[in-house]
Amino acid sequence: MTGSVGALVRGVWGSRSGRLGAVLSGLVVVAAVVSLVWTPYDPSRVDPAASWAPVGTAHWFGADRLGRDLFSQVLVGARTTLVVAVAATAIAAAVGVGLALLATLPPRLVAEGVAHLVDVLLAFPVLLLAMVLAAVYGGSRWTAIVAIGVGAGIGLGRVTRGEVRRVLGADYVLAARAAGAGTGRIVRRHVLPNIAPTVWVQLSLILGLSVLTEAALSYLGFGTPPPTPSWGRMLSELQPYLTLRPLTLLWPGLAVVLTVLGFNLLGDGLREAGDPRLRERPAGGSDGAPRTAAAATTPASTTPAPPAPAPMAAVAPTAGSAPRTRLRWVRGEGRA
Amino acid sequence: MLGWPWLPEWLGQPEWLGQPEWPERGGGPMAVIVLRRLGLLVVSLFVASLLVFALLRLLPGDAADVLAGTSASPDQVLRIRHEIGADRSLPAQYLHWIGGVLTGDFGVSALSGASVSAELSEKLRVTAPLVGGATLLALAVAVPLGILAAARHRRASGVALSALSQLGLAVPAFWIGLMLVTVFAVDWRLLPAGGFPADGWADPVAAVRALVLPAVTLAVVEAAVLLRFVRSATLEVLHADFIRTARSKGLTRGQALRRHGIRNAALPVVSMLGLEFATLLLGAVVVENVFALPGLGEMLVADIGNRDLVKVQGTVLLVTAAVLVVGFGVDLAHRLLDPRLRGAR
Amino acid sequence: MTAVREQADGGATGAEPLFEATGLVRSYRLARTSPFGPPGVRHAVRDVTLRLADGAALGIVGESGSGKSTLVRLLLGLDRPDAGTVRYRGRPVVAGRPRALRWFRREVQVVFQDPAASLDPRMTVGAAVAEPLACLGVPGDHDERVDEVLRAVDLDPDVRGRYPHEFSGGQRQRIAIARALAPRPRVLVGDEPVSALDVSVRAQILDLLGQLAERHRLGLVLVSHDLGVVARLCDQIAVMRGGTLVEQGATADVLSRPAHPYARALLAAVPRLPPP
Amino acid sequence: ACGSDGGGDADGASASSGASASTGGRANPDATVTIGAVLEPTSLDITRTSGVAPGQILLGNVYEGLVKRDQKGVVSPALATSYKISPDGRTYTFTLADNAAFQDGAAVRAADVVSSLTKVIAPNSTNPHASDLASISAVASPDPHTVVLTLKERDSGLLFNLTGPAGVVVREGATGLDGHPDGTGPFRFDSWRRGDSITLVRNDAYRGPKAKVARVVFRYLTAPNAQNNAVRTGQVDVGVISDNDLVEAYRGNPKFLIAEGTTTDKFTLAFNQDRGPLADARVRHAIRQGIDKDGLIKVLGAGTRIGSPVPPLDPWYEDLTSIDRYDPASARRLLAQAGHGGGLRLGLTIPNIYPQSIGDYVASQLREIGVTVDLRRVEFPAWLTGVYTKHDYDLSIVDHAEARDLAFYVKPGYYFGDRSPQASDLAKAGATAASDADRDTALRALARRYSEDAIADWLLLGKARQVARVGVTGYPTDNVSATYDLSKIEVAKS
Amino acid sequence: MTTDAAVLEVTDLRVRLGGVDVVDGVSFALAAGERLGLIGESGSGKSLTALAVLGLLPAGARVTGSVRLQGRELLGGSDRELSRLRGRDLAMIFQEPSTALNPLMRVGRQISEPLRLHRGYSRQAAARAAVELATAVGLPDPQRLVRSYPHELSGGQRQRVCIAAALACRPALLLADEPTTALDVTVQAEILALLGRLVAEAGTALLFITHDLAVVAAVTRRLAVLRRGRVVETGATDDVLRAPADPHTRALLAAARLTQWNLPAAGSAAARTSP
Ligand SMILES: Nc1ncnc2c1ncn2[C@@H]1O[C@H](COP(=O)(O)OP(=O)(O)OP(=O)(O)O)[C@@H](O)[C@H]1O
Ligand SMILES: Nc1ncnc2c1ncn2[C@@H]1O[C@H](COP(=O)(O)OP(=O)(O)OP(=O)(O)O)[C@@H](O)[C@H]1O
Ligand SMILES: [Mg+2]
Ligand SMILES: [Mg+2]
Repeated sequence: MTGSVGALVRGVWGSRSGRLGAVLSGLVVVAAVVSLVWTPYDPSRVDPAASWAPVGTAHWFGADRLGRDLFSQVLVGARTTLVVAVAATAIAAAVGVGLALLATLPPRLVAEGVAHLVDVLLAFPVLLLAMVLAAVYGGSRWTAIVAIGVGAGIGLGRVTRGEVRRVLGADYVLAARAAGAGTGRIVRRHVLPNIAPTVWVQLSLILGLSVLTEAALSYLGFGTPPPTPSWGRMLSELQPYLTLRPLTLLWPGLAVVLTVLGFNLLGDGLREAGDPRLRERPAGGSDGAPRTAAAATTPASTTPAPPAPAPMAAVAPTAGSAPRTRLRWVRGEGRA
Repeated sequence: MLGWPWLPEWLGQPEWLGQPEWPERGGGPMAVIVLRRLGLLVVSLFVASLLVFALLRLLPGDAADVLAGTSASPDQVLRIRHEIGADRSLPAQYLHWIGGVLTGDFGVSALSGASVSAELSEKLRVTAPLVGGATLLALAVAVPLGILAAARHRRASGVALSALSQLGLAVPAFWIGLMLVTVFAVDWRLLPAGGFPADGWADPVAAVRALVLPAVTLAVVEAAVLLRFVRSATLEVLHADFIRTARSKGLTRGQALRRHGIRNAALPVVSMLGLEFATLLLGAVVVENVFALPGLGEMLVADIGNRDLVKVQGTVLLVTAAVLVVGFGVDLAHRLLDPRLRGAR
Repeated sequence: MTAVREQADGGATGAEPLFEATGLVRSYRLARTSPFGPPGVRHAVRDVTLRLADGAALGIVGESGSGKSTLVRLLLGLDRPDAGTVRYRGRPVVAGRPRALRWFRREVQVVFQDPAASLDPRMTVGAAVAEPLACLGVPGDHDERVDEVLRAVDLDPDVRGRYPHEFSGGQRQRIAIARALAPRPRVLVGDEPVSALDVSVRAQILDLLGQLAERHRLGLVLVSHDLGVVARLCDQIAVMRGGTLVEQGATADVLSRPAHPYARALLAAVPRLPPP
Repeated sequence: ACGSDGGGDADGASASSGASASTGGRANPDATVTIGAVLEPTSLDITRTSGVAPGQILLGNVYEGLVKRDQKGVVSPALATSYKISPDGRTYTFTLADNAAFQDGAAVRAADVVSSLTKVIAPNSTNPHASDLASISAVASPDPHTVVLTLKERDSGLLFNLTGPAGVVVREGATGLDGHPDGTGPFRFDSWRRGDSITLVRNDAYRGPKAKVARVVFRYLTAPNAQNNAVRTGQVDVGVISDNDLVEAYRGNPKFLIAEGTTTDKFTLAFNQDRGPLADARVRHAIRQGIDKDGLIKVLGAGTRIGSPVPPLDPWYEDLTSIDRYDPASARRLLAQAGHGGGLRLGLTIPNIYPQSIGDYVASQLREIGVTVDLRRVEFPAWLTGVYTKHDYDLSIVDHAEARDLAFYVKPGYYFGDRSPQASDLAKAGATAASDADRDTALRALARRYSEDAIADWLLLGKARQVARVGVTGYPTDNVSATYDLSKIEVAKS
Repeated sequence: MTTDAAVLEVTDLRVRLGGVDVVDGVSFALAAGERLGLIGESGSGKSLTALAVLGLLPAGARVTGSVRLQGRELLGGSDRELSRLRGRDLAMIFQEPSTALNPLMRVGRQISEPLRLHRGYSRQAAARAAVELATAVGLPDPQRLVRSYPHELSGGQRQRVCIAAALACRPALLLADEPTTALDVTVQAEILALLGRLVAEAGTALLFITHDLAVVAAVTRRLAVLRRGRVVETGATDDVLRAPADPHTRALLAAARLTQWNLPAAGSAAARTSP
């Protein structure tokens, strides 16, 4: 895995969307870090004299009705957003991968039960969980994090389940079993590394989703509570003044949009850099591009073959060349 | 949004749709498939009902507190609690509720004593057209544009469409709603800013006008998701071997796409739609709150606030059931569209 | 089993058999054909009995879907037969906990068809080759052994840190073979080990397998749909069709005087080069 | 016909008040008026539902009691044409109007009144307002036109309380009051689209002056934004807009009128005196002195400073704002004296139905005097259970919206916690006072007691602000959240 | 070779993909009814040559040179012009029959699609023609089979469907790109026989691509050996296979012979097991 992380980073940076995504996400991180050491004002300090202060040198982004500095709020909001997004994503990763493993590994009865449970949970409104958690534990950042994390984790579990299943069905897992590997080793050494690219892509998208969901929860009053500044809450507090003071809403709105865009683009970059399909069929060598075996894909039976992958031979690259470009732009998003 | 717009494109393919890896076991004649899926649906609904019930019992405070307010005495609260049945044991409450649900009776609201079924059906008259309309709108926009974006993926127009859909995914739905209200309702006075006619669908024009902006709001985000999906499904198909075969027979690029591509590309999109349905319903909650629409979502938020648990249970079960049933329908549609899953023999 | 030729040659039946499979049956459940009828069944392997003497080479040929891979999985204890037993040196081989089969795995190793698929793309060559050593708790210096087997398959030990995708198909199959050799097995099972390879590479790999078998006195079980491949390496041959062995015997006998009509058809269908 | 009867007098600050204007005789009797409201009732069964929301729509419009009150709190006869109070103040004799009828046509009989009131005071009553009438021991009707209430003891607040939801007269044996409120007032209940609106129509058989519009729709718009948009786009004729900035945007707009009035919405910062640092009066005083109420009113843009739970309209009002005046230095000193010089950490629980800015403001102010506040926004039911019932809190902010609720605070087990016996005595004296003057004296002293004991801090008294389309007149402007008198609303012919 | 009667004349064909000339100056010609084998190792440019002739190179490919079909230049023609020729005057069979067919369309329609497109057949006429064509390629129970979906057929049957569709309009030129690589030997033998028969009947010129020398020997009289995008050797099949001139061809041939079991030559194994 370690060897491919560098390649992944290079790959992300190499793709246009990946680079833009990395820059935008980087900006958020910088804002969050800066807010730890410096903000122009205490973001939650009320100053009646500065109520609705205009954009200017005193308040770069202006001030809200209570006279709180919007720039400071946006800056600290980046931190809140990152904490919520990262923590929720971490929970999602644990829940998702855990569920995916449970739903695929034996015993089969448990696996099928979990698989179905995931399907039911997928139909279950996350919002309800958020509201219940907020009601039970008092709307705190953590209730939003847990709700988003669990909700997204279920979705991730669904997606990852397929991936895990693909890996478990791969020949190299069979080979590992023939080599004497137990379930634990197969999960650690084969499954996790091989689902990682997909999971990373998903997680980067979940990052963006968490930001949006936090905003929506805050809008409904179940999100990050005061006094912690959060973009979602800023939006919901400021939205009555949309027509009166549109500029004040611009900042948190822009922050949300750019952040989500950044995370999503990062996901696209990750996908381009580590497309699961590309990854599985890497460049063939000069002395024998792998052919999809005659026998393997054409059973004489009437097996309804699931859409078989494109035959390799037709697009096998020359020795040592980069991965085939054809599949690249088939899967890649936003490529020219 | 509060759903899964990040579902990867390949999730639409049947092998990812919760079927056993060996196709034979998931196949069989339609009747078998339908029966098996129906059985699964019933189990799922039962599990969902248990989940809803259990989750809601975690809530602090109950409807008796709300009914009693601040001026009632403690023993009055106890009396009220008894009157609405909130002091019965949990299994008894569950059985009472689920027993009613099985006969189509979702119980009565603890607060108002009104029939939950009646209210649900009334709210559905707002939410169902909203979600349905948004879906149609999103499809109407996303399908042609997605195909266009795929067909022109190397040209500026295709890239622009992709970028636009990226942007659509990044903007909070309620924000879009607020913008639309400001422009179309407040500034231009073209459409109502919110609410629904007091007499419901008695005046269809008024009702439709009330739903236009909310549906558009919901559709914008959905269209962004779908566009990406349609685009990659189409791209995928465009490079499928059978398209090359079709072109080797003399079909032009457009003909090949129309005759062979679209149906194949539709498969993952249909599955996607099913999975997106949950997202749409959740989006509806937010949008209904933005537009003060008396729909299911708006009611859900209010009911949780009031601890009207019987109503919340009913609503959530209905929503979950809707998602599951749509998933069921999509699965069947998928099997109808795809002869490989029909198990003809 | 009616067409199975009585074993005249002592090669496979002599002394104590190393590998012995008796009455193997494996079927897969299929979808129901009617809502209330019983589910259908596909008999992938039905009543297969096989023996392999120490140091012998057995080839199994058959068309696609004839049950070759299923048979291999059963022989390797990677799948449980519905009926029948597999014994190795007299001890039963039963699929189950990996720990319980360690003794067996140290002696029997496998090479699969597609080296691109049977090597984990995210595992370095070194780790892949060392995997059986680690899993089976083989004593000794694993690093050294990895170098040794890589050299044995004509690869530079320096390749250890690289990933499978950096290699050609033939090289990858060498890596897979090196992995199989690492724990010093006595039997090597190959499930179509060369079908995924180009003609020129195919010959190299076959040569390599032949050499290794000879040098290490390896028993070979070679599954293929290509008669030529089997004919080159195996002294025993078994022809499989529809889950059963329709013909079995010494390679030379079967190839020169096929008894079963299917074996005859198979032989006739093979395209031939004009003689030089 | 001028709709004004004094009650609609506008607050002087407003440019003009809808209530005092008139359509000059060009009223449209077939008009529909849509009123934007905020808090939708959970049920229309007024005998079973707590809070002010059902009363806002139904009291005086659909239901009537024996007596009614105007916006200033002045009590006058309603279903009773007259009433007599015995000299000992323990017997109230009401004479019923003889032409009163329920909206389904049945005449109002004394038995209806008796059954209504008896249900409220019954020992197993589930009427959440039962305590309003707790002093009544018996209800009787010696003849079909007379109802006699016998009291356990003198109750100076009884008449006022009879004007509230506890005193409404419903038909004997009536059921399904949630779906079919059937009263005697000038409007009939028409329909309720839950989550959206409630529609009333004119009761043409009303015995008194008929309502001047055919239909009234209460449209519930919780988000300030939605309410504002509805007013701006004419979806509602009269809307409640409390946000200052939004109201100001209408100023100078010839199409709209801003009506400002008083309320009994007392935003109260409660101290849990049963536990922790707030048991110490010095800490409570410090907190009161640490919050600049004028600043809060300034940033909110509206509100009145009060020094006790008594709004200026109540007869026993006294300006107590000088007690614990804003003085952060003194506040810090007091905290230091109480041993919290190194800082103090307190939880503040607020139901999430109130504007966030209030909590933010208080937290920000308290931080300046060294009190760190952990804000907890909860749903109202969770507040009821956690704070109100279980007393699990340090600080809490709630809007005590009920009118004349001074005596509530001495109820045993009230969530404020421990208080002086003096206060109970004063409350009792006020309730059983023989004359209004005695009552006022006692209650005035009680309010001062509360404030001096710092049992709570009164952040502000809310202001009622409505924006109405020009052409709609006669809507009430004061106390609009507890009752909303529709009888004088009229709409000019367009 | 370049006679006026040539059906196909490829001159100095170059295909540039990703900065590499993957086809690097290939020239050959095919007379009517002639069969030419194109062999070479994997990646030598066989498929791209065929696709270049067909005008269906992957996007991004730059192609130069000349491809003349019955004297008509194909390179540089518009998609619309080429569409009129594809399926009518030249057709192609691909390697992987399992993915070459549209999984959602009944095979009958896929067989008769060229007829409807180029010959304007009505729906009914096309349906009848599909059954005839299915019969011609030896599909069992053609009436029922044309109503099946591709997944219901075996690999060999699918390839027969592809052949039927390709030959529907009796094209002057058929390009077959490893049409049997994905099939079992027994099935391969049948398909090769079928292909040979049909091409002969229709008088179609055949460009047969394979990497299997034995197969090419069975099908063609003349062959061209491709390596790294260049033709390294051409000639009569028998001559080339018997006495290859090019060292690369020789190596290829040697490798192929290794797995030829010209009896009784299974000697190596026997030798090994002897003690
Ligand atoms: N779409 C593509 N993009 C980039 N390079 C390609 C593409 N298709 C083929 N190539 C390259 O062109 C060269 C020739 O490929 P081609 O498919 O013609 O080989 P081939 O001889 O048919 O091989 P095989 O026997 O494996 O089918 C190869 O090196 C391959 O990598
Ligand atoms: N997991 C499974 N579930 C159901 N049927 C299966 C399964 N695995 C194999 N089969 C079926 O069993 C039969 C034998 O399969 P097997 O893979 O053993 O054949 P094979 O001889 O190895 O073929 P090939 O040459 O294609 O590899 C086939 O008909 C196949 O479709
Ligand atoms: Mg196999
Ligand atoms: Mg090729």
